[in-house]
Amino acid sequence: MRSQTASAVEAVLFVAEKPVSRGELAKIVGATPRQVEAALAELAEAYAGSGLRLAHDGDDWQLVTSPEQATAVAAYLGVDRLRVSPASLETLAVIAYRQPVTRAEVEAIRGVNCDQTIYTLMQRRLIEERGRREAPGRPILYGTTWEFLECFGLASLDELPRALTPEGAITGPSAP
Amino acid sequence: MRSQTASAVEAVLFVAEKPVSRGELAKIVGATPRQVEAALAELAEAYAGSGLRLAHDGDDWQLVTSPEQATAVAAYLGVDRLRVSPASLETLAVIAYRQPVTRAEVEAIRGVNCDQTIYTLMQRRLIEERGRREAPGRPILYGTTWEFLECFGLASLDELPRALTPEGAITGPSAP
Amino acid sequence: MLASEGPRVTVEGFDGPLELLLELVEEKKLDILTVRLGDLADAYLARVRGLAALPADEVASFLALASRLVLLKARSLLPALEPLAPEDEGESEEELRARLMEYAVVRERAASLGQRLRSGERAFHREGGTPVDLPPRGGEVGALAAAWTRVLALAARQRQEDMVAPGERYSVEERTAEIETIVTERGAVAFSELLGPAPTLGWAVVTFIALLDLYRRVVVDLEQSGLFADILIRRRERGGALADR
Repeated sequence: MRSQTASAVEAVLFVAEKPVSRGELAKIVGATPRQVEAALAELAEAYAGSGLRLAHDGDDWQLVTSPEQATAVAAYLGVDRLRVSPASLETLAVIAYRQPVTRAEVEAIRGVNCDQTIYTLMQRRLIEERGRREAPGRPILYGTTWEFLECFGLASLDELPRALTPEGAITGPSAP
Repeated sequence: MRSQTASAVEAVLFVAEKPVSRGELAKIVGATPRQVEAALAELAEAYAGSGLRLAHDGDDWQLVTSPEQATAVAAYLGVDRLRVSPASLETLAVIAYRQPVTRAEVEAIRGVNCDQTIYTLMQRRLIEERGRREAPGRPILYGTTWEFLECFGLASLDELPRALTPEGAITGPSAP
Repeated sequence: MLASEGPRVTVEGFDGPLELLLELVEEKKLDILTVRLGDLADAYLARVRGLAALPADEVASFLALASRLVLLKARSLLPALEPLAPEDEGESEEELRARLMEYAVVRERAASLGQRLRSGERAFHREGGTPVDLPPRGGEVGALAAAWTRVLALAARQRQEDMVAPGERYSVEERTAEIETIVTERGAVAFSELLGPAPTLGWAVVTFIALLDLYRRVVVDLEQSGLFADILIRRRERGGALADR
């Protein structure tokens, strides 16, 4: 049994075709942002072990299927498994953990030209432009998308796998 | 915590854009129809008091929002409440309770031309064509849609109220 | 921006000089934190020798790193070289080590992302599901039931007031179906009864054409006892399929 706010949030997220922000949810269901936060926590807990899952990118929330049920859903939708080359995966890893980041920064870390891999990742909508850095040349900033979270079965960027290698000062935090 | 089959069924129904039959569900999640039936019962129970609901039309199943959350959903979708004329409502009532039914039969019961109201109801997708009667002229048969069930917050046609008090006829708005 | 859209050329499976260097470290089971990178110069050069056939700019970056490694090696062998202007030489061993370590982390992360991808455990959102022209919501089932009751009451009253011929709007097909039903249920019916007490011209025509259609399809027989007498419509033994309840 859910609280009324949680049920309302659940119903809205179910019909929503795109992620809904907490503020928008509060306005729609007639609750405070804090109540919505509690409702979202309640839902996340209720979905444990179910076929659904609550995903969020920053403050935008979406209802998705749980990764454990991917086989059945992919069978129903007839979706092919996504294939990404090792080179593209490296570029994606840099962008995912360092976003927002410029192409030059990605190239500095990987030590190779990343034009092609960034193009490929953009095409597959795994990354997107996130404005421009306020620096000479105003280079484009890149970040990951909702598709990225979905394709990798992540409920949020917090679920990015932690590297086992000690990171120290070398690897900066993934600032939003 | 759901059974694996229930979670898989839940995930598939979540992404499905149209109702899915029990047989299809069984094939997709790799279970027997009987196991799917148990899973559906499990889900129906789990959704009690939640923002979602398991609806079915015969053996076709669909996940919908619960009628209690209609206000929030309508607020999100920005949709008006159902606005149909009393005439359309009557035609809809005949089709709902007598489906599948031909236009001539609706007209015979209502005693008036129903062309316009049937057109309106079709446009609003509250009714749909359901094949043709195997009789001379093969007249079109009409039945209610999934949208109809959703609009009236019915889990299935079995939920159409049966007990009709004589008062119902008196208190309702008069027909045009 | 998208200068090189063609397939990337990689060197023997290596996407860049850092990757090749890291591969050598791992191959030789060395610790990035302690290994003297210059010691890898020979092995690195050996690999780079096979790159001659590749595009110049691709090979160049591998050679640039190779030269760094050779210099690091030389310096470790000849400590006297140390005073050479370090600023001109680009990054120091420590800087190169830091880059390599950072790259190692990226590789590890890429690998775990790849693992996730291969496991296929992905999520799906609902695609659409809500059509552009939104159906109405918020119908009241009570109002629907009331409307049904009203219709039934009206229909009952109509029946009591003796069925009036239901207007001219019937199509021939529907009229045909109707007559076929009556004939099936009762075996026979008089034409006058089909017309009703006060038939309009259109109603009579539709009914008559429907009868002709039924006769043509050998569903009914028509009998008339005399000129201008009532026509009796009788069902044939092997009539058409009759699905009407």
